[in-house]
Amino acid sequence: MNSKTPVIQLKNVSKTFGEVRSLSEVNIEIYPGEIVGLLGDNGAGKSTLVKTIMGFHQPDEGGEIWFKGEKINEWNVAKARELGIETIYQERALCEQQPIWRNMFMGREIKNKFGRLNVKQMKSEATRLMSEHMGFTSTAVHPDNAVLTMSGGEKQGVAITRALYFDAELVILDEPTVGLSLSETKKTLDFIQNIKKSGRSAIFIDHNIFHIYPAVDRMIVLDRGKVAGNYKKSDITMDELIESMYRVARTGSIKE
Amino acid sequence: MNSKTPVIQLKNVSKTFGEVRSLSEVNIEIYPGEIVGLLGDNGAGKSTLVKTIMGFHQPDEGGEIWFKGEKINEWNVAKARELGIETIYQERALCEQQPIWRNMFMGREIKNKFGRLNVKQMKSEATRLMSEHMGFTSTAVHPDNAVLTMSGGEKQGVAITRALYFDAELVILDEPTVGLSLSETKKTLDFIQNIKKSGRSAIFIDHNIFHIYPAVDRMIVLDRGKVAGNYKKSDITMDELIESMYRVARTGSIKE
Amino acid sequence: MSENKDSKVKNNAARPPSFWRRFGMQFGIWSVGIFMWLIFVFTASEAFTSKDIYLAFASSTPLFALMAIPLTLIVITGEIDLSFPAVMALATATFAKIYSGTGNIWVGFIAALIVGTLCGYFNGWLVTWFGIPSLVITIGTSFLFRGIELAWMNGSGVGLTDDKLLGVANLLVGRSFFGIANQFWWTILATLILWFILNRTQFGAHVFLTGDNKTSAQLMGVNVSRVKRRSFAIMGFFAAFAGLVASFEVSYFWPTLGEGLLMNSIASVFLGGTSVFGGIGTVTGTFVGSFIIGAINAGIVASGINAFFTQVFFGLVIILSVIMQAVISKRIKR
Amino acid sequence: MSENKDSKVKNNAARPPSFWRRFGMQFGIWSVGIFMWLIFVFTASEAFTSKDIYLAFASSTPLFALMAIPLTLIVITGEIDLSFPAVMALATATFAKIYSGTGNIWVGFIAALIVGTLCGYFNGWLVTWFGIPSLVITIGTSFLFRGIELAWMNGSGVGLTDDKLLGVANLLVGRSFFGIANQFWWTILATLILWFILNRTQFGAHVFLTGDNKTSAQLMGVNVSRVKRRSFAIMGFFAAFAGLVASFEVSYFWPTLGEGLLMNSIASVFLGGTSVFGGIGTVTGTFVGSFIIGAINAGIVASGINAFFTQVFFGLVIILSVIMQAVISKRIKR
Amino acid sequence: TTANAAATSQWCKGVKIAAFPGGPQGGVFANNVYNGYVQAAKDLGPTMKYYFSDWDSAKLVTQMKEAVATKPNGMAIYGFGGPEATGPIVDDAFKKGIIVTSLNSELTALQSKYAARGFGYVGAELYKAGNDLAKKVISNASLKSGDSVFVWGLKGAAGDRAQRTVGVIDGFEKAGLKVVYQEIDQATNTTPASGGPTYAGLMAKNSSVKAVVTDHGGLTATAATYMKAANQKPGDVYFAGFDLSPAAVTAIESGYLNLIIDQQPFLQGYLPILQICLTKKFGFSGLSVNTSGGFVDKTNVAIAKPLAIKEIR
Ligand SMILES: Nc1ncnc2c1ncn2[C@@H]1O[C@H](COP(=O)(O)OP(=O)(O)OP(=O)(O)O)[C@@H](O)[C@H]1O
Ligand SMILES: Nc1ncnc2c1ncn2[C@@H]1O[C@H](COP(=O)(O)OP(=O)(O)OP(=O)(O)O)[C@@H](O)[C@H]1O
Ligand SMILES: [Mg+2]
Ligand SMILES: [Mg+2]
Repeated sequence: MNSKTPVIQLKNVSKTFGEVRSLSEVNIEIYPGEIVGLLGDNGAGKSTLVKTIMGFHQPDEGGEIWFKGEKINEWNVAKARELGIETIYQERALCEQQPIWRNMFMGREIKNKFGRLNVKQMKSEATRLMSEHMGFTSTAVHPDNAVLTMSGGEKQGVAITRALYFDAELVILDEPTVGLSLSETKKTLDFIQNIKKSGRSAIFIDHNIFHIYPAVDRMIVLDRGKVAGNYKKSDITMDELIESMYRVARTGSIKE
Repeated sequence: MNSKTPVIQLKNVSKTFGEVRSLSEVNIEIYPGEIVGLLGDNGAGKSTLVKTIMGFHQPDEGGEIWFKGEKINEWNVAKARELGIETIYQERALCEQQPIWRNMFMGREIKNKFGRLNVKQMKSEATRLMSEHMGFTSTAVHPDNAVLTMSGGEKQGVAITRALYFDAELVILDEPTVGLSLSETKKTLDFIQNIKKSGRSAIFIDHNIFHIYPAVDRMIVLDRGKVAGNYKKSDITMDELIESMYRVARTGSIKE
Repeated sequence: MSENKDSKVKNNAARPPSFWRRFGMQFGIWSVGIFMWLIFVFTASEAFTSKDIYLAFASSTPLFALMAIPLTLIVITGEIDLSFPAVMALATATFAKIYSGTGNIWVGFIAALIVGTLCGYFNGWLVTWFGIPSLVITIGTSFLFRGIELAWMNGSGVGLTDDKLLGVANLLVGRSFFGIANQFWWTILATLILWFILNRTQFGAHVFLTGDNKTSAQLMGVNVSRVKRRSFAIMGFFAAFAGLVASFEVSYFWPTLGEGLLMNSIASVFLGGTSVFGGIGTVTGTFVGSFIIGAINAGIVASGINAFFTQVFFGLVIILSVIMQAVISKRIKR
Repeated sequence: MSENKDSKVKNNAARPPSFWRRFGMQFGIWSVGIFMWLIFVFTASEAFTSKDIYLAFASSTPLFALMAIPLTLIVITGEIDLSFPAVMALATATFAKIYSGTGNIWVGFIAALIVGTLCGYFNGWLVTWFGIPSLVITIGTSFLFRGIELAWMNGSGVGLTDDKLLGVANLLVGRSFFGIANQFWWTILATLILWFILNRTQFGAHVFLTGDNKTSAQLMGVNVSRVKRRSFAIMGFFAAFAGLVASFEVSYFWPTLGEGLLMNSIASVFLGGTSVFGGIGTVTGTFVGSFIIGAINAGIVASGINAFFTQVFFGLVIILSVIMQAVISKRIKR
Repeated sequence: TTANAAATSQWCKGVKIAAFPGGPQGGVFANNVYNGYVQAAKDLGPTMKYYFSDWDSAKLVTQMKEAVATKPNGMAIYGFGGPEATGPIVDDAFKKGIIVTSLNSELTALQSKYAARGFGYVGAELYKAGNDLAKKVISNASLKSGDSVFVWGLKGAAGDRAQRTVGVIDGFEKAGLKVVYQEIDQATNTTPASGGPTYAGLMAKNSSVKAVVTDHGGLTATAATYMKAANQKPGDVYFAGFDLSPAAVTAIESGYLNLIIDQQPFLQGYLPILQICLTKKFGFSGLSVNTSGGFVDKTNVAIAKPLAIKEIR
């Protein structure tokens, strides 16, 4: 495991929407086997950063994205996923009128070499995943059911399970535990530990420092589009971190 | 303050969607000045319960809703809001292409006695509320801005602020702190305390027992559509509660 | 901490959206309009520098503008109406029948407006009661209304040249100031009224909310079904009025009245910047859009393009206008 | 704990949606179809108990069914196409011109299909590149394509009775088994092919995702623009094919070809249960919907309802069918 | 309509006829043909079924097939489906014993094949009617070679319908006139008042135009509106067109419209029904009747007026 080359590296990435500059000159790298926590107030630009990494947003002129040491020019979501980046988006990214199995394999459908979809396999895989990875308490989890009829937490379950299925090099979780019950939250946090154990990387976004701190190796704090701090866990205690988060919120600066 | 008559009372309320029975024979009452926590796993029926109280869903035959001691027959959202029930929905209930001010006064627009809308007042009120109640870190909070361009947490802020504006007798908060930062979460919890102080009531739904327990007077646990437990805070410690929640999740029953 | 919050608000939060961002949509359609006008002034200067052509626009564009304007409301609620040409005809038939039966103009006039409103309300009821998309159901009601009208009139038209009708004819389609047709003023009035309804009444606010996100609106207590029914009723009312205007304009009621106006009205609404997906739109945009649509054909033929090439250019102008409108609005928004 | 989870899954989670819930949509349209057929069998028994009328349907319904079926894909992606009648004409004009120029049937045939596909692709490109709603832009391209065709043909038609054309005419519109017109078999084939594309290819899966929630689909790496462009291209291809079929059926190419088919095709798609809002739809539903639409007109006239009342009844039948379809689907879903 | 059903013995009772008025329900021209059918049905007593084809040849052909499938005794069809498409259907119909006769546009080959079995024709020759009108306009307005005329027509229309426009254009061009041609657009076609700006724009560009011919009953009747839109007074151009209608009568009276040629569509409906009845009952062969009637202008408009209002003429 060569931890010298980052799995993903952003150089000077900015992103502007109209008059709003959501990211400004962000430099970030994630190394193999590393779990990085991303913290920041509402509107700090965390989700924008995630979507830029995924190629959903194109960075402004001058920003560069490097994957495993290679500069990538035509970056898009399909390519990112193919290279092994999976994301659980904050907005879940589900197609709610579609059955669970279609959502599970959205964008990466199983097909045979002639391009014919293997619907049967997708359904059975979906059933397996849903019952193995997420234990549902309601009756609405047959793979043919539309996502529409599921509860908020169940939907989140689909989005999480989907990201697990494809053994990704880098998993990005944008507030994944939102709306999950205690036991499901625990499962998700366990899952993050498994990523690390298997030598893969993750970016973990959450508002709950109690969730983030125990799970990660390193924390990056975003404030109004800028990287305001970057701590190894060994360098900062949870209390110091909370203290410094409040400070950022108050003064906009990490330093006293 | 007559705490004998509940602000709202559900008698035998069930709700069935197709083959899914989301609520079955729920009996609940909320007294004035009381903060009630509603707990339960994903899909337990918490949001369905809230929407039934609001009159968005009609309960199945046989269920009754009583407001301040009177049985209410033609229950609908507009009526519920008029009588003084405000809800922060889990799905936020925003119209994203519309400007903030329209969202703020959605369904309860300010108008003069001839029915002419007072757009100016709505805008200035919206500005005041947004800056007083929620401190935004981005630039996208002019009342004329579309909600669309705001971050997840900012949107939630709009939904919360809206519920605060109308001095409601009963405020229902369905996972309100989801996606909020530490400091915003604290504000929301403070707000719940203020409701209690002013003698009004609240129903507070959250997955985070650490949020719920300190804030409430009483806790109701839902499990697969049924009321599985109903505790005064004085009767149960937080640890016992967590223990019993796990038990419900495992066995479907609150009792050992 | 609170003073800090305030200063933050001052620094970051009080910035209003830019002028372009706020008026982008209107700006888009106005610039398309002016741009097209300039082109025609150059390519068809004989026509476009004399006032005659503008008087002609003022008299013919209202025939569909009067319906495009209320149609904007329906489109903002996320629905569409394809039946209004038939409503136009059915309401005018009501006028013709009642007038020839009773000899009373005003009873006929009011009855026509009522029939139009009811037809619209019926559409709205079908849409909201059964939850059927309006695009589908109004194809059906269009046949129904047209069929009733044809069966009632037995397919024949009626002349409206009776001397007793002169008064109402003058009111609706007479010429006033500088020879401008009255229907132009009616269109202006309709624009103003519907602007007020849309932007300064609770009903109007709910029109936007309904089209933007029906479920959210319902969760907040908006009666979206009622909003839709009323929007359709308003449409029916104006269709009836437009039917009378169009018939008095040619002093004859053709039983096929309105058939060719559907596309023009719809195109005006969309060209005017109203979103097909609902939630966004302006009546002033539609007003400008109508006059653009109304001018294209005349502009092209006056530029010396004749015969079948007119259609090629008509298509090109629509495509380019829509593209310009889309590009300008998008540029402005970011 | 895990054994508990499993048992829970067994108790609550493995229940599939009921039969009604899964096939509700198809069931709705089939029952509407059968119900209507029964009515016609009783009210117009002479016509509807002899095989002639069914042979007539088999030859005339494909003229629009062949376009309604691919239109289903476009509607599922959340778009619409109003220009396909013009594409039909332009593609057939290409065939006529190339055939009369070179005398080579197959070159003309292939060229027509290519032109149709390109027209469709052009629509898709406009829609996705500029982000313009297809309802608006295809009104424009409809004029453009029709205008080009009319200008090219100078407004005149061409006979297709040449002996050399007999082969292709037989292939497209000849009569086979029991006198059933070949275009019926072509329609069946088109239904099968598009069913496969929609339900058994990645492109088809993406058609559903695109129409359901564009942003979600994009976030998961679906190239929604490409999906839309391809759907429009498929539409164009079939429009061209339908243009040839319709022209050979009457052995003449009229420059107005296709004008009356727009509403029929659109109504078939929606009657077939495809959602106007995208994300939901079936080609088999559209197939049945086409035959219902095709039968209504003939059925009403054959029932002895005369003249102007036919439109009233046509409207009523459409309204009632759509309502039935909506009610049945809703009932089944809950 | 005027006839009194009791006055005639309905000797054609029990005969089933499928009749094609051609255009849309309530449309100009089509409605006059329809009125002719209705009158004939009242007088003679056959059972009628009507198929309205919206001037759409594909639709006409489809409907003819469906009509044959219902096995009537007779069919009165338009010719605008074209001989290629109509031929096989007529063959099939006669095979099944259905008497077919045609109206409005001729199907010469079929007529000669089946005349003995009742296939007749009632109508005006469209090309000739157009040509005649052009000639009459030239003489009435004393136009000379090199003068400009504006023809607003439907050259792209389906079937035989276009032939009248072509006839007008040929008539003018043969006399050396310069023709400015414009195709009637969709909105104007169905709501003639929409065409004002188009007319005004065209007149502004081609100010030397001396005469206008509109090949469309609706537009012809709207002459006054167009001329006012272009700021023209009665007589500024010589305005001529087709088809008598109440509105056209008014336009002639007001002086804006100068000349109309009428092909008496009522007869084109009445006579084919009579033809079918005669053939069915008495075996008469097909008759060929030319209805291209006369010109109507200020001098004779008073006679036509009452009939026009009832849509008989
Ligand atoms: N409109 C609906 N149609 C069909 N089923 C529904 C509908 N709304 C909710 N359900 C079902 O009802 C059950 C309860 O859902 P609900 O949203 O009330 O759960 P919840 O307790 O709020 O869960 P969460 O914590 O995940 O938000 C779920 O199984 C869901 O599938
Ligand atoms: N598509 C967009 N168009 C315009 N502005 C946008 C867009 N997406 C995000 N923004 C703006 O960018 C800023 C950052 O948003 P982002 O969603 O990245 O924040 P976040 O850190 O994820 O916040 P939260 O914790 O609330 O989810 C916000 O101010 C938002 O208004
Ligand atoms: Mg975010
Ligand atoms: Mg919930």
